[in-house]
Amino acid sequence: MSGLLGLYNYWIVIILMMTGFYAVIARPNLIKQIIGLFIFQTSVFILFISMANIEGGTAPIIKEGIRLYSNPLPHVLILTAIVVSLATTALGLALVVRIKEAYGTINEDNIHVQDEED
Amino acid sequence: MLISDLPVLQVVIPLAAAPVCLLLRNPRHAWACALIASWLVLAIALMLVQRVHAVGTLSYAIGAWVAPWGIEYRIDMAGALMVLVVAIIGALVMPFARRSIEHEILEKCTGLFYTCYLLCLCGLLGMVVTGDAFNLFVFLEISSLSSYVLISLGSRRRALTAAYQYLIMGTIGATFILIGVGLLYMMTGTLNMVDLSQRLPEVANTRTIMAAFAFVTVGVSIKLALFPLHQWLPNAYTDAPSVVSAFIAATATKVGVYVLLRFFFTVFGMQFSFDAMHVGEILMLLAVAGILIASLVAVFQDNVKRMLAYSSVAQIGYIILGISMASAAGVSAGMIHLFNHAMIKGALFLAIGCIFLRLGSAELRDMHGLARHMPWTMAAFVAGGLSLIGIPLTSGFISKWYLASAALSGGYWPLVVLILASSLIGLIYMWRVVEVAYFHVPGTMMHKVREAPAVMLIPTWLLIGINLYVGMDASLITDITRQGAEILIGEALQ
Amino acid sequence: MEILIDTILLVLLMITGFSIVRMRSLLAATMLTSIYSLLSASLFVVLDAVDVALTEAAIGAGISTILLLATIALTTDREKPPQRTPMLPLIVVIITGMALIYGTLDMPHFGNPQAPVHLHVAPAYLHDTPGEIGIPNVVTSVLASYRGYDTLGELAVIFTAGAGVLTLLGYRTRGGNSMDPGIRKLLILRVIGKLFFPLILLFALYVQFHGDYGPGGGFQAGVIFATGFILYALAFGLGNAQRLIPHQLLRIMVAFGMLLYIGVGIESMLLGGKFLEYNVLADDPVSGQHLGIILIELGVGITVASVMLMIYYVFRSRQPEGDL
Amino acid sequence: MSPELTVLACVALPLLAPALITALHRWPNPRETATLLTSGCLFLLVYSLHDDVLRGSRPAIDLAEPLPGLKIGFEVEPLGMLFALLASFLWIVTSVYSIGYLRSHHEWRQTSYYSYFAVALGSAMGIAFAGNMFTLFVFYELLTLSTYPLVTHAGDDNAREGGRMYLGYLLGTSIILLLLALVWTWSLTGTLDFRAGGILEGVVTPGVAGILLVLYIFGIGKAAVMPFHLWLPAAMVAPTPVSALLHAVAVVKAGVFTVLKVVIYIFGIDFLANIPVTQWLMYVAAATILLAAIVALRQDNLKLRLAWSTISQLSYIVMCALLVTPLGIVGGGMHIVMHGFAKITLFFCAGAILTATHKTRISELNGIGRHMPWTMAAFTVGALSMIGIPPTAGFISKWYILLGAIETREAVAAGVIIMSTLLNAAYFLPIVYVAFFRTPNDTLESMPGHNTRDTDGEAPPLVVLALTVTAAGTLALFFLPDLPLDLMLQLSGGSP
Repeated sequence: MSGLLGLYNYWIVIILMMTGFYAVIARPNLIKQIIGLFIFQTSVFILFISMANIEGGTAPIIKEGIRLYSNPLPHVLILTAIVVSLATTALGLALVVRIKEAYGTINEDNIHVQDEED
Repeated sequence: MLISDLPVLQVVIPLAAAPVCLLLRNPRHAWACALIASWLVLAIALMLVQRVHAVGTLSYAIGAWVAPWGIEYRIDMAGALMVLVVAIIGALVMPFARRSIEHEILEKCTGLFYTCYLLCLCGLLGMVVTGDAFNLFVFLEISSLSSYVLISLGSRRRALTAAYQYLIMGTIGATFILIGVGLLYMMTGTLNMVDLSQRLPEVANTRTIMAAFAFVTVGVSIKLALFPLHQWLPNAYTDAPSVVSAFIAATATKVGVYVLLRFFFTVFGMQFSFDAMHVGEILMLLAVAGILIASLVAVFQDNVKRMLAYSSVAQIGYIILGISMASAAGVSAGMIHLFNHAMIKGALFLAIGCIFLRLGSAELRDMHGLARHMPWTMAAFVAGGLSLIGIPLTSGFISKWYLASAALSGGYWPLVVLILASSLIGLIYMWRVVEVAYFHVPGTMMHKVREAPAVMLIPTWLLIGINLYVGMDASLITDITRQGAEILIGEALQ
Repeated sequence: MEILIDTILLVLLMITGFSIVRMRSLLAATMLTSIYSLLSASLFVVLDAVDVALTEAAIGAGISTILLLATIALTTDREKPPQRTPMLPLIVVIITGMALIYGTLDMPHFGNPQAPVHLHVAPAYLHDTPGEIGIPNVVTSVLASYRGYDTLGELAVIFTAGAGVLTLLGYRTRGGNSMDPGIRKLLILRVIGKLFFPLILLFALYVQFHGDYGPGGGFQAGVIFATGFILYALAFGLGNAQRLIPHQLLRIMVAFGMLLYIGVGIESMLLGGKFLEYNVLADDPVSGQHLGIILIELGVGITVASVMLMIYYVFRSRQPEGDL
Repeated sequence: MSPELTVLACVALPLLAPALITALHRWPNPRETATLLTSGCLFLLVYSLHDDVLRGSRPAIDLAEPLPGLKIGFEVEPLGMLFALLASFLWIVTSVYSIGYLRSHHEWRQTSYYSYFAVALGSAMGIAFAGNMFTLFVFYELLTLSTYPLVTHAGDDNAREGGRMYLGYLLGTSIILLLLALVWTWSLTGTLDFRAGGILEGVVTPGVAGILLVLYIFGIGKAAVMPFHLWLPAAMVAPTPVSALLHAVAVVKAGVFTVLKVVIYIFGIDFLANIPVTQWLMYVAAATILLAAIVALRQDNLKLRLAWSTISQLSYIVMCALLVTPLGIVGGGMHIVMHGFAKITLFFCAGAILTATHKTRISELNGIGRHMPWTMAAFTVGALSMIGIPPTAGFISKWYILLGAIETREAVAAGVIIMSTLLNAAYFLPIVYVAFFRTPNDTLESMPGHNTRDTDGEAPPLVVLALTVTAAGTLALFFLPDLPLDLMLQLSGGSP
């Protein structure tokens, strides 16, 4: 591939990332924000995995007769990052549950209104 | 285990103590475990400072895999100072914590509290000493996740929203850092910071590296609450349990600043960061805006913790201001203030913790005449306040002096005036508390209020003691920061 | 061909992503999120990242979805329509996106073998793994040995999440003699549950110990293991699952896995090596590496499985009894 | 004790005294004895140094080095000696006065009052003996902070307002202007030591030196040069002994003392003479003298009139310093002492009147001289000294100031001195007049709370004793001005 065509993959990934990012910062619903975060992070993972890819390569499990492997390092990083993302999601959701119990709503705007009243 | 293993041990000890804490059923035992771990960390930190002083930068290859293939721990003078800051605060808040925590959070959460505290300590230390950009991200997440939990333990329901807000912003920040690190890796093929610094100049002119720089900077700036990315901070500090406010206020943002230093000077290099990307000018602008706006907002707060939180945003502005001058004097001044402010804010938040224990509130209106009932606590608060303002013989004065003289030698005239004038805003907001506590007639509820217990007063006063000591003889700290700054700048000039 | 699949998957991801943002029903959004995760897992397979794909599928599509569902059950599944369309987030997102796209302009092209990532550091892993570590799966060797410390950190993160969720939501024991009423009627689920439960556990064990040779390892195994138990809990009620693995045991296992991992590191220090230097664990460096990797993968598996299960227990135990 | 240790003891003794005072807080008599003892010892210690200093030795000692090149250290030189002698002597008198005053007012928090007073005196000693500008600055700030609780002693809203002004002005000017000047000086010269002939000559251009001088003069808020003078009237919410010692002597004199130190040892007289700004600043000081005197004329509250008079008199000293001639310096130094004695007498009298009659307004003082002859006699002595009429101390200092002005051919300065003398007379003599020659208002006897026990209407004996001593001192200094004069002459290095 030549020219800018070689980058289309990254561009789509960026659009995906921004979709998630938008949901995080624009949506008042807390669960939606967490989902947005999840999408944002998952899309970053795709960015990493895309860069690890090598044309004509194969999964980095050493076998006889194969010379070209994709880069294992980003895979390792993303394994870690996925777990981190899960940890964040779990904690975030636990907080959402508590907030719902304390405020009776998971809408950020309503929560702010209640906080103002305190 | 030898002395050479110290760099990794100081991170591993709290990390290993955390699961042990989880297993201990009795909250007292969990507390003891956390206490021992934090004091061990302090001992190691002191040894590390001494060793770095003696032999220079320490490098530790984890798993014996040499960098850039393995993960490297790297401690130079600046890093050693940061480790020391975190360790001192960690060691001093622990004795304080027992009474305060018994009072502020549910008993069944106590053991888990100490577990999370240890994880947070471990994460912060790991962030400081690591020489690997991705490992930084991992430890950043350990410290962040645990601090979300710690903050959420505050007694009011607002603590939950504060923690949640912090979680969202913190995760966005961390993801930005991850993107930045990814882009860096993409262009260089390495994650090790030293290796990165050697390989970056070749590709420094690419737009990818510029984007990477921007993302890392914004990401870290969220973590360190650089104005205007500080919105999470006031809520988090206000509603967290007192011990947590003290610990996080004194360490988390400081470590963030240190990470920023690392990226600017070690990884990207001064030339790229300041000459090509003009980050100095941007930071200076934001720092000035932060100092002025946050200080002014602090004046109008009725909750003392929130007031201190805004003051923190302003003080971070000072630190960043020093760094933005991009001179050895400026960076060194920034680091001095970093240390001093950690000690000041730690002490102030601990004093508020004492007050909270007895009053159950940190609202200004509840503190009428408090000084008569809690003279030692209020005296500590006043001493900390004087230091924050920058009265001579306190550490705050040393900071201001160095910042002002760095600004002078850099020719930034208006900044000198700003630095000095903004201390007066500090005077105004600190004095509001003093007037209420000393001049107002105590309310009827006040009769029952007694002085805080000694276990809480002593750590508070120890921190004040450090402030006063630095104010009397700053040579130790200025030596360390000068060396640290020289290494940072020197590396950048290579 | 690969490129075609790649493109199709990306387009599907985009469609899913947009739908999630627009969707008002949180339940539907959760389902779509799960699909999003599965789609990206497929994409990872196409991009030769099998380990990642396995993890993403198990964690993203599996556990995360379950947690989201549990949360929705505890809160609400309707998102209120926003009163306003905020401009600021849109501007922030556009600026961020533009910055990233600007950043891509000098990137090495997708799949380019001459990209720096393929020239520095990583080749050494591919080249040295057989000699130094002696296992074919390079991802495992990097994960468990070269960058074993990251993995310890990762374990600490998941441990933090477990401790954090436990702190936040607390744990409530319940009688548990009854099956959950909603599911008792679903005979099919019970039968399938009974059938699949041992199979899933078996598969988890396989993934755990085959990680050296094929895709897999402690994380994936732990998650799969936990999923098996979650399925069990769904089919036979939380109470029964808790009788099988009580909460206290989980708590101990969570700590044990962590301590096992750290213990390996400290043991290697005591034997005169560096932290996590497996070479010193046995007489021969390669078998030392083997031993070390097996042990730490075990630690990872135990902690991940128990944390996942614990988080599930905690979320579920928050639900009022009989309201499932 | 070696002179070096004595210097240290002079600073340390009053700073440590609060420990003793606090320990004795249950027993008022031993507590006051502790204060008296401390002040007595302090004076003896200070006095024991003066011989050495007159013989030209300069005992010095360094304590700490908070910043490289910036030491906390002391060195005694004639001007500091003079200031220390003044402050420590008047502390004894004020302590005596305080005991009488506080007890008859049944003031609360007497223990903390005496403690902070001691700390304030310690700070004043630190300022007097400071070996460099940094040390001076440290004690300067300590003085501000330690006097804050004294100013706000009453603890009510009024006190809080006054305290705010006090702290705001003093800390504000010192942090923004003075500290800036210090940092700047330090970054230019690398030192803040006091050196004969100054440290700035040859290092900075006259332009920069001019800016620095402005920063110093206005930064030293305690000297109360307009427009940074409003803290002083605000500080009058303090109990009278505080106003007397601190806001007639220790604090304000610390300010002008610092100005003199800066002029002599940081800039150097010769260098300063070549800076055009000096003259302009002198005019500002001159304007302050006149304006403050005019304002004083309009004050009905006695303490406020005294405060405005202090502002006016302080600027005398600043003006002297800025005449940049040895004679001016001598005049300035002398005026520190002379004005100190006179003004403290006047404040003591104001306090005595308050104690005996609960009156604070001049318009209420008709005929009071008949009830309080001692007090009003002392007041008269003080007033005459303020105007500069022989045989009072004020004449001596005014004489030197006038000589200095004439020597430098500063017609403006000379004119201002004469003008202000007239103004002084205009605002003090009427008080003396009404006190002695007006018939008392009939309300005086029936004032509620009026001290009927004391048939004379005099204040408590300790109060009267104190004000008599200072009044006598004011007279004595006219006849025996040798001690201060010798010190000042040694400083300026020659005979007048």
